[in-house]
Amino acid sequence: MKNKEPEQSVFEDVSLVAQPPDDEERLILDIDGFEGPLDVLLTLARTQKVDLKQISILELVQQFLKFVAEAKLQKLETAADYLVMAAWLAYLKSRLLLPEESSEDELSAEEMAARLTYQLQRLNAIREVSANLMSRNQLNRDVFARGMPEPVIVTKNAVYELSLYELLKGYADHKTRHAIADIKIHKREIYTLDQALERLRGLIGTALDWTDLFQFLPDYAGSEEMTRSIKASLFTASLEMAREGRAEIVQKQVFGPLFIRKRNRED
Amino acid sequence: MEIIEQIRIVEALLFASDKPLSAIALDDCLPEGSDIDRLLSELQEHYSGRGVILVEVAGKWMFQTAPDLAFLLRKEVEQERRLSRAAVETLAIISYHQPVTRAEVEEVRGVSLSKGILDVLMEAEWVRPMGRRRTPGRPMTYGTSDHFLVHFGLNSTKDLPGLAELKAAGFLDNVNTSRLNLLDDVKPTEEQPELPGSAGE
Amino acid sequence: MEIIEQIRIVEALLFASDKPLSAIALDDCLPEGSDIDRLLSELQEHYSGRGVILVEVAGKWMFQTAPDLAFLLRKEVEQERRLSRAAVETLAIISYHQPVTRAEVEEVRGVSLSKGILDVLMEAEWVRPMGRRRTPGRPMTYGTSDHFLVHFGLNSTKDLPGLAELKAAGFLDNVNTSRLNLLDDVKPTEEQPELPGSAGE
Repeated sequence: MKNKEPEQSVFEDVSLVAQPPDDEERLILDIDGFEGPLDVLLTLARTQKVDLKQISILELVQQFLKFVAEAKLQKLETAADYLVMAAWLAYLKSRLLLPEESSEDELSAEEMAARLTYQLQRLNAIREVSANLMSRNQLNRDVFARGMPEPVIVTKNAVYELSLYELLKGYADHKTRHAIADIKIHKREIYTLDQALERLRGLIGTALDWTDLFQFLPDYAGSEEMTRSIKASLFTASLEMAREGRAEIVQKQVFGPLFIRKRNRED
Repeated sequence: MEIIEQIRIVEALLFASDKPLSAIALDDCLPEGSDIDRLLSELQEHYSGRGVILVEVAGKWMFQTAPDLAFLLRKEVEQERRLSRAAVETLAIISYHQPVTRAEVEEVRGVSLSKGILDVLMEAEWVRPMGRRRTPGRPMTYGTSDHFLVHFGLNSTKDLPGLAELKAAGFLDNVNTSRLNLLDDVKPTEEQPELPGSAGE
Repeated sequence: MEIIEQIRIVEALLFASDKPLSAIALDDCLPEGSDIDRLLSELQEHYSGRGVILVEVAGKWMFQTAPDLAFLLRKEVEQERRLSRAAVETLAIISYHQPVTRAEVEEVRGVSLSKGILDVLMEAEWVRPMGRRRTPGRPMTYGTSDHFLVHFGLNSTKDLPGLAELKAAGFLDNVNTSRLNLLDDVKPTEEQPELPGSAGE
């Protein structure tokens, strides 16, 4: 993988401020210019070697801890990231320096160091490709589309939908509204008061006690219209018979059933 | 700089510009001593006969779709619309009673005909003027078009079902057809249209 | 219709548009049996070396000014707002690692992602949500849009510069989001985006 200097193009806001040479050959890094501890580590690693695979992790840890010690870590949330990294690196350093105890559960210090190197390399690689990406010809920066696109003019044509059925129905409806319609008045089926009186007089004698008036409905009542007529006539007939003193009527509650029984004249 | 390079520059500038550019504006982007008129004329020549041409409008230059391909940039979409009940009824009356005047349609319908209805029916190309009647005022008569027959799948207006058939088909419940003699109305005689195809009447 | 006529049509359609057009859309405007791929390749050939060239981006076709003339045209437009370094890096991680979660972007960069960065990339319509990952928490994943491809002149995300090298070096392997990477992640699987063609498209 090729290496590029990070100061190029998109990285112009990285502040790598070199101190005057007489004050040792060291770099003072301004924390505000960094995108987190990994960024600092990467920058520090670059000061060691161009090939990140060959950097000394121990030296890097030393550099980082020094950086954190000198940096003005004022913002707590920023500081936390750096301090966590510093603690982890200190731990890694101790592991690297002490004789390794074999452990099944943990990564070895070498593996941890390798993972850190991998992360630095990966970030470095992403930086390179992002620089390549941004240096591509960008639309409206380097290359341009037609400045005066010619729009497609859409004209809407009205299409009227009408079926033959709708046409004929329209005509028929018109005719229906304007024609003189024949109106047939059907003969209404009714049960006359006389019929009701006759039935009630005939049947009331057979009942021994109070009987629901509508028990006297004929079996052949037929249509609903006819049933209504029969009920109405039976009711009127019962009133007539009560008036004549031939029957007694009792209703125990509003809309309750009407009970009727024969009344023998006491004359 | 070679001529071809200069032409490329003019081509790119005109392509990317959001407005027509004058020869002077183009010349500003070219090296000293360029012959902008020659470049424009060579570029115009290069595009002649192509799908896009270089045109000079009001002293400025721009690319434009070749006129014979302008149709590509027009899209016609069909928008379905429904006819009002009044329009359907009017169309029905015209088709059964044609040729018929506006006043007759109004008389048959019992209401006056709003201006838009005949327009809509003519826009739909179902109704057409059929010449003036030889009566005072010489009113225009209307009838149905060939397009009407095609749309409704009829060979002729004689194929429209009569009232008896409509009744048999259940369209005319409660109507005593013996009292409807409108279909047997004697039709007034027509002149040939005085202005054939005089649409808009 | 002759080939030259068909080429003129394709040329006119592409020239009139400031957005890429698909071969299918172009084919719709051509007579039955036209060979759109051949027409496009002949048209591309005709424009090669000109000030305007035909390019294939995001699987579609468009005319663009030749890249070598950028120096000339750049001054015509205002220098666009520069993306921050964090935004550029985030865009790169999303485009190379997609579909990728916010946590993975943070892991690669080793720093948490400030709120505004994804917003800026989504507002530019370069980044779009790509559905949730089938892992605990169902985190949203992100990827790039067609607009991103068009902007950077890429035909597909497979054409990203250096993609093969990154892959070969193992830098595009699954990102372990447990900080300081002590364990390996199970290979994540993506769900289909919940809103196909949603924001950013």
